[in-house]
Amino acid sequence: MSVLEVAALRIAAGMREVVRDLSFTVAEGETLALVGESGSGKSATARAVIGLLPPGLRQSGGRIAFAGQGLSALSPARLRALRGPGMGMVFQEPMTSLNPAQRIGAQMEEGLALHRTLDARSRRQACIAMLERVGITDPERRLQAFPHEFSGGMRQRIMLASVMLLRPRLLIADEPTTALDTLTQAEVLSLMKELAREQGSAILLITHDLGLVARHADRALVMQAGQAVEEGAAAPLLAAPRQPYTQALVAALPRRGPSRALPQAAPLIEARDLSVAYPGRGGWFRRAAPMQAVQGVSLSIHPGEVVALVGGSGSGKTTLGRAMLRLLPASGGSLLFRGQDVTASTGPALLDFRLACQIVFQDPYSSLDPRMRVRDIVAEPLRLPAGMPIPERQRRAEAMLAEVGLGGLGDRYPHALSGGQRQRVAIARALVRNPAFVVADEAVSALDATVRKQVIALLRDQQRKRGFACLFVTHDLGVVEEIADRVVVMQSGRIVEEGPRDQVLDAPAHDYTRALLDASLRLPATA
Amino acid sequence: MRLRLNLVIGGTLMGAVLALAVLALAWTPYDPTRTNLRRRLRPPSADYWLGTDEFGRDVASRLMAGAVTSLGVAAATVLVALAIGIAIGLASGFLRGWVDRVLGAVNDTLLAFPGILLALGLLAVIGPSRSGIVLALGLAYAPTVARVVRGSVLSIREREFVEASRALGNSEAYTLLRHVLPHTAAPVTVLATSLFGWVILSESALSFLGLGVPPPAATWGNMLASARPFMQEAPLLSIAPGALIAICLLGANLLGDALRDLLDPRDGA
Amino acid sequence: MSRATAPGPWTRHAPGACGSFAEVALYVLKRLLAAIPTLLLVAASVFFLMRLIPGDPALLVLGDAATPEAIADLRASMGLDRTLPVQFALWLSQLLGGDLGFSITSGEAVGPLILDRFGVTAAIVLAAVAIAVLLAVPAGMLAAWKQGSWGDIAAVSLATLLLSIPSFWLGLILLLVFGLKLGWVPVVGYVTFAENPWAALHYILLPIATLALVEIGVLIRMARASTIEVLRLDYIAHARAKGVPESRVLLRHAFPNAFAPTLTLVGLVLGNLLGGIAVIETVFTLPGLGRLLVDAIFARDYPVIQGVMLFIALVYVSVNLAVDLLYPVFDPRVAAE
Amino acid sequence: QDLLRIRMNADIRSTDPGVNRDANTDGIAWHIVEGLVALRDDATVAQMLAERVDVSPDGLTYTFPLRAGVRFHNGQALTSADVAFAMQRYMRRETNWRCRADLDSAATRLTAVETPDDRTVVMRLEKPSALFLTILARPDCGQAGIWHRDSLNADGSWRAPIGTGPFRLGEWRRGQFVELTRFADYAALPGEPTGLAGNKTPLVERVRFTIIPDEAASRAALIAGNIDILPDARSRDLPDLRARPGFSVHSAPSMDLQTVLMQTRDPLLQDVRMRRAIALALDVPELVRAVSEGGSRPSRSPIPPGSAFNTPAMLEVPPRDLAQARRLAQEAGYRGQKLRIITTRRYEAFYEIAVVVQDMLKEAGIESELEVLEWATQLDRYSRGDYQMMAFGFSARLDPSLSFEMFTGPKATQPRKAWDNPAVQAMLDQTMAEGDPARRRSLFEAMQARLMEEVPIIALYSSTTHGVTPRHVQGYRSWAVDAPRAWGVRIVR
Ligand SMILES: Nc1ncnc2c1ncn2[C@@H]1O[C@H](COP(=O)(O)OP(=O)(O)OP(=O)(O)O)[C@@H](O)[C@H]1O
Ligand SMILES: Nc1ncnc2c1ncn2[C@@H]1O[C@H](COP(=O)(O)OP(=O)(O)OP(=O)(O)O)[C@@H](O)[C@H]1O
Ligand SMILES: [Mg+2]
Ligand SMILES: [Mg+2]
Repeated sequence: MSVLEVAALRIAAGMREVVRDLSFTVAEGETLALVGESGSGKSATARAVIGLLPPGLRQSGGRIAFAGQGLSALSPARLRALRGPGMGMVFQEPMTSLNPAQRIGAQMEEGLALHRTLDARSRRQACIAMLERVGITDPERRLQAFPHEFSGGMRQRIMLASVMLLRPRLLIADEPTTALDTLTQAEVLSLMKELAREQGSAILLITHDLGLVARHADRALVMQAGQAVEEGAAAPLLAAPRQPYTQALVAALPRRGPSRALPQAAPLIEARDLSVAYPGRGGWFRRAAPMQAVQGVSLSIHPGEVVALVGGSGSGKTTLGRAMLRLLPASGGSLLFRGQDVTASTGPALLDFRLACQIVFQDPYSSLDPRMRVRDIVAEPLRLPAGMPIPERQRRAEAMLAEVGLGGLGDRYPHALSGGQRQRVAIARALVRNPAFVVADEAVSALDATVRKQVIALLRDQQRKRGFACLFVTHDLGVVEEIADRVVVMQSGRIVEEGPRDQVLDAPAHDYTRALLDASLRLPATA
Repeated sequence: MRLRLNLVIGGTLMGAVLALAVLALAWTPYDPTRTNLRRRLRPPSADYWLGTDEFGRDVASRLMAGAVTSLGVAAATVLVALAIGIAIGLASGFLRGWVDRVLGAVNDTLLAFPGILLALGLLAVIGPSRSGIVLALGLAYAPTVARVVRGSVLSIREREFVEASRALGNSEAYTLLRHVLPHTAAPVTVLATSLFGWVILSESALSFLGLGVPPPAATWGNMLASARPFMQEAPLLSIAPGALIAICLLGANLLGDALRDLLDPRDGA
Repeated sequence: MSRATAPGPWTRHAPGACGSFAEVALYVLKRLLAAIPTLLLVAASVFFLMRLIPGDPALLVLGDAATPEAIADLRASMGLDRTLPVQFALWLSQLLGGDLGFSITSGEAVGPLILDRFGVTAAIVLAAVAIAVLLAVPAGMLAAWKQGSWGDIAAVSLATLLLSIPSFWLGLILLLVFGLKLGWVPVVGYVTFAENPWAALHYILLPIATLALVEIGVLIRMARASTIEVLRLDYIAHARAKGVPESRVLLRHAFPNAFAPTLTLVGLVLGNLLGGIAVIETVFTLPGLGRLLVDAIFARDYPVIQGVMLFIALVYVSVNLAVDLLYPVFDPRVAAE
Repeated sequence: QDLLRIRMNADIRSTDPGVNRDANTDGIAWHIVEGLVALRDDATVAQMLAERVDVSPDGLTYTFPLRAGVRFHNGQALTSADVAFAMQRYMRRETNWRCRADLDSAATRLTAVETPDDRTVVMRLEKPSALFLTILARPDCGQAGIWHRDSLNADGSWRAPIGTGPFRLGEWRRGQFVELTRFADYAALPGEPTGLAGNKTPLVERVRFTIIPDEAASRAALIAGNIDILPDARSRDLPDLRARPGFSVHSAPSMDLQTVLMQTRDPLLQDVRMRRAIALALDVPELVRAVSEGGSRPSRSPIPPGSAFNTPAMLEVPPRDLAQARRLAQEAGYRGQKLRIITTRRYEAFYEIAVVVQDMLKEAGIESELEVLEWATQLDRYSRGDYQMMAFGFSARLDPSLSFEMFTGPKATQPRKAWDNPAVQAMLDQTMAEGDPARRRSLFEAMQARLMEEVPIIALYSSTTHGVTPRHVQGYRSWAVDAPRAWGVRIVR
């Protein structure tokens, strides 16, 4: 018997339909994955199921039945009674889905108090047991803590604990781990599956990550623009997609590119024993110890080489990347560019260094000034070195835009572009001055799988064509496979492993690298 | 729906007051400072639409002239407050470190001052005049502007395009002016609108205490102040300028709300 | 003259409500020490600014019939014949001894004078803000909860309207209607609470109502805006997804989080009211701190001006400190920083 | 029930008579302490604590036999030693008595206070003075009030007044009120009350002077029954108050002087033709009518109309002559420059005078603008002589010499003086020493003539005091000074 039945669901945002004629069922104990690109209506569907559509969206048709019971017929009170023990929901953003002003004990107990007739003591016991179950140590004391005292992964686990405490028959998880780093992501998802299995809950898992689907889902439903395109058992569906859209999604999964032999040359840029520290918070009486984000890292990058810098969240990747561009001051060690020490250079020397180096940031939205036209953004680097006349700058910018596939879009503002297009603009800006060295800090992490594929291709092509060296910061090993010549693994501010790509990926020497590799989700077919 | 209503009502109110001021520049029924001691405190009539004040001056004409003064003073004050506040806010937000700390201390000092004292002190030193009021109130409100600007600079400077500009080798000054400053426009516009209302209010409050734009020039504030003794026998004298102040404030507040909604990035993008 | 607006004070990091007593005490001490430069700056600028202003207290006392000899005598007895830096140093050293000096017009000790007048002002301001908070915060939250409903539109319109009425004008009209026309409350005067609480209430009713009405406008809007902000967040949806009833969602989940920013505003409002209260005290002829300051300014009573200014600055700092200390109760995240 | 509530526009400065004072302070002081002599309603001097005053023929020795049966509020009998003690304190420089300089000046110098016996006080002057007794009686000198020595602290500083007056000091709550209580053992003079002299029997148990700074609020308080005497209603409120049943208005001419001052050192105004042009441009009767709401008469002399020295010639108002004004201005080289008229809103009359003057000058083609200053600033500018024109008011001077002296003097040493003319100064000095009223009068007439010729100031009028009381208050009268008198007043319900 199915726990959830959705028939001909329609959801409208004003006059626009964002979900059209969607039907599916979730059987007892089953995990159904809802897959699709951003904006395809996955969250809207999930919210409709639990009856909590945000203002602006409304269900304009169709029927949703939980355990055979139509939801639209229920009174608000009955519906409320159903939420929690019937349907539980885990949200995407661990940072905002717990009430910051309430102790987590109180938040966890709340559901129990509402839906079960337990005394305070047994509620507490249940909470403690559950926290223990999700791997929070010292649960008794931690019940008194506030959410901000936990890391993102812990919060997501607490969230999960508080939902599973009520043993819901259906667990709705809307991208429950996208905000977490690879290692934590894997942990939380496995935990979720395990708990669901123990309690016999069905799961409606929403994701745009095919790796997740392959690993955790029984069945999958692929959505595009509010409609179902394809549905079926997860493994066969991914192995042999029938619909072109699904095929495109699958094709977008990263594949290892050929390894290259690069000519020996003197290092282009070299970090020697580089350390970076963030100053501690100042006070009147004492100053907190500085935070050592990068500690004695030595790394050299040769002309034309693509080095991938991987590591867990907070391991110091971004810090190292920025320090190598002198966007952050080094607290120790030195930085050499073409053999020249540039660790502390200023004025013209610094400008020369700046002119030769560039950076592409993770967030395609925030790295572009929203008040400048795309053409001006791309032309801006040409201000320096001074001397190029403005029409010439504009012409070059147009040419560069055409090269990244944005010909004719120069008059637009960033907000009028898609995420992928924006990232192309950022790449064009970085490359227009023909830099010798580019740092790409998670340059594709924020993009949809299909778009990511295209942007990686663009970067790779440009790299091959222009021959700049590149430090590619990422936590996504798939990307590494596609583009890197060499891999550097960081953990807590130090380099723990370094070597040619194939060697590091196929025969990891360090435990941490192995853990990273295990956690990264790759389709069985390509693994 | 609410947004448009705010815009329409706020715009209409402000527009009407503005139109009144523009008209007053060209024409008023009578000379607003012309006294006529034989016609003091007349009730409204066909000749004097809103009656006359204690010097026999035409109230309607004075209200119109008052619109010019009040709006002019408010606009100039807002500009002064913005100029000072933006400079301080930009500097302390962007440079941080000791600059921020020093400016923060000065700012806190100014905020801890009752505006009246600041205004009085400056007015007495500069001499009571429109420019005195403008400078005094401008200084009094600059810290508020500085705080808002600093706040938005702090959030903008964390955005990556600022860092990108640096990475391009652009100087700090260029980055500040080209990439940071324009982004304070939205919060500052909203603030400026509210500020406009507050300044009109403050100017009238200062006039009420006898420190405002010096008479016989008409401002709503000093009209209200001089009407106060006649509250009972000529209530219209106090009601009319008070109502105009309220209308102006309401307009500014509604416009401010509308602008806030318009410029909210959540709905804008 | 509300200068209150958007973001909170320049810096904000307080020890948690959960911090130990010693931690909190240390923090309070630190904050008060940190305020010393500000207070000194206030003191110095007031001192020298006031002396830049033309006008001579001796002349004011003696009036139009003052002879040069009489003025010189009086100035000497007021201690105004010494050079400015000497006067400032003297005043500062007195201040360190906890002595604010004596009014040069009335000869009263400034410290007790300020405390005496502050009673009236504090009673009015605190009562007004308390009433405003009690009425406006629930109203604003309900409006946010029913965003877009007629009730919401009515609340916002009312708030905007209240916000747009000059307080002194409102005060005058209230005085006219309730004092003169209806005769419900006395028109002038003041009795302290110690003397006769019931009568005292009558005297400060209208001033409180005036201030409260205006602040209600500010606070409704603030409470509504921050509640709307909070209601958009996932944890509200999470609470609802747990089947929590709406009343509890509002009270337990939305309120504490929405109240935190409002609290900051309340702090600012309190500070500003202290500065801007002079107008209200003038309208209602109350012997409060604002009136004392304005009168002292008009009389060039330097010790009183300096004392009041310093006191107001201190109150401003303390109120913001209190807000900061209270803040973690509503938003424990702040404590972490 | 037996509480009389009187409006006071500001708090008093102290209870120390004539020392740390202003008009309100004087007004409280004269209920508590009395001097040897006191002023009558017409500003002449009468005996008070002195039985009478005997002046020696050479005018140098004043003998004051004290009245019998006068007691201080603490029950002690008044003796000549008390008088000497108080006078010595007044004459010490550190005391800062308002009138010490007046009794130590070229015109009047007190050289000795003697007490030949318990009941007699003798005072000696360096040379004869027409002003001596007036100074002793002046309210702003605290009437040289006599208080018991227990009014001082052990260290000689002032504590609280223990006087002989009809009321004793009750409670002074700063910023709120000053309360006086009836002195049961008051030794009243027979007859009627007049000025600060005559029969001053207190008829109410308590008098409370309630501080209400605001004019409108004061009137409201009167109407609402929160006060019993409004001693200084604004003239513009009178029509309304008169129309109300149950209120009576008590008007009395006052001895102050409202003027327009002109700086005779100003490049433009130093030309007497320009000053005359300005005077001619003003329609003084119209101006006075407007500003005082018809309550006061114009007067072009500094000597107030109520004074015995005011002659019909002084009341004569030259008619307005716009054509002549234009011509004179033209001759003086006036070419449309803007004159600056300083005024303040602290005193409504100053402001109104300035507004009307500006308007009237405009009709004569003389442009001007107002500089509205805060009072402290205006006073500062006045005392430095830093003005072109100024609407200004002088408080009551109770002697005609002083009425001229208040604006006459050398600018070099006293920049505040408007009229700097050595010849006039000599005449003024003469009036101060001259004992014969007829000779004084002719001197004043001569000075008045020169004043009208040289126009350093334009005297406009002396104002009128309007006290208002509800019907249940009986026996209240306004007088030449704004501050009220609570003796002789009773409440009848
Ligand atoms: N509150 C809302 N008001 C109006 N339109 C909305 C609202 N929320 C979402 N939409 C629109 O509905 C559509 C579907 O949104 P939904 O959030 O369900 O997408 P999604 O598949 O979950 O995407 P993502 O992977 O980015 O979370 C989108 O076009 C979105 O713009
Ligand atoms: N501005 C800062 N001030 C203080 N500490 C910082 C700052 N920025 C980063 N850190 C700390 O430095 C460490 C390294 O941070 P970094 O951003 O380099 O990590 P990362 O490897 O890029 O992580 P992610 O994958 O999450 O981007 C982290 O512990 C982080 O908390
Ligand atoms: Mg979604
Ligand atoms: Mg990073």
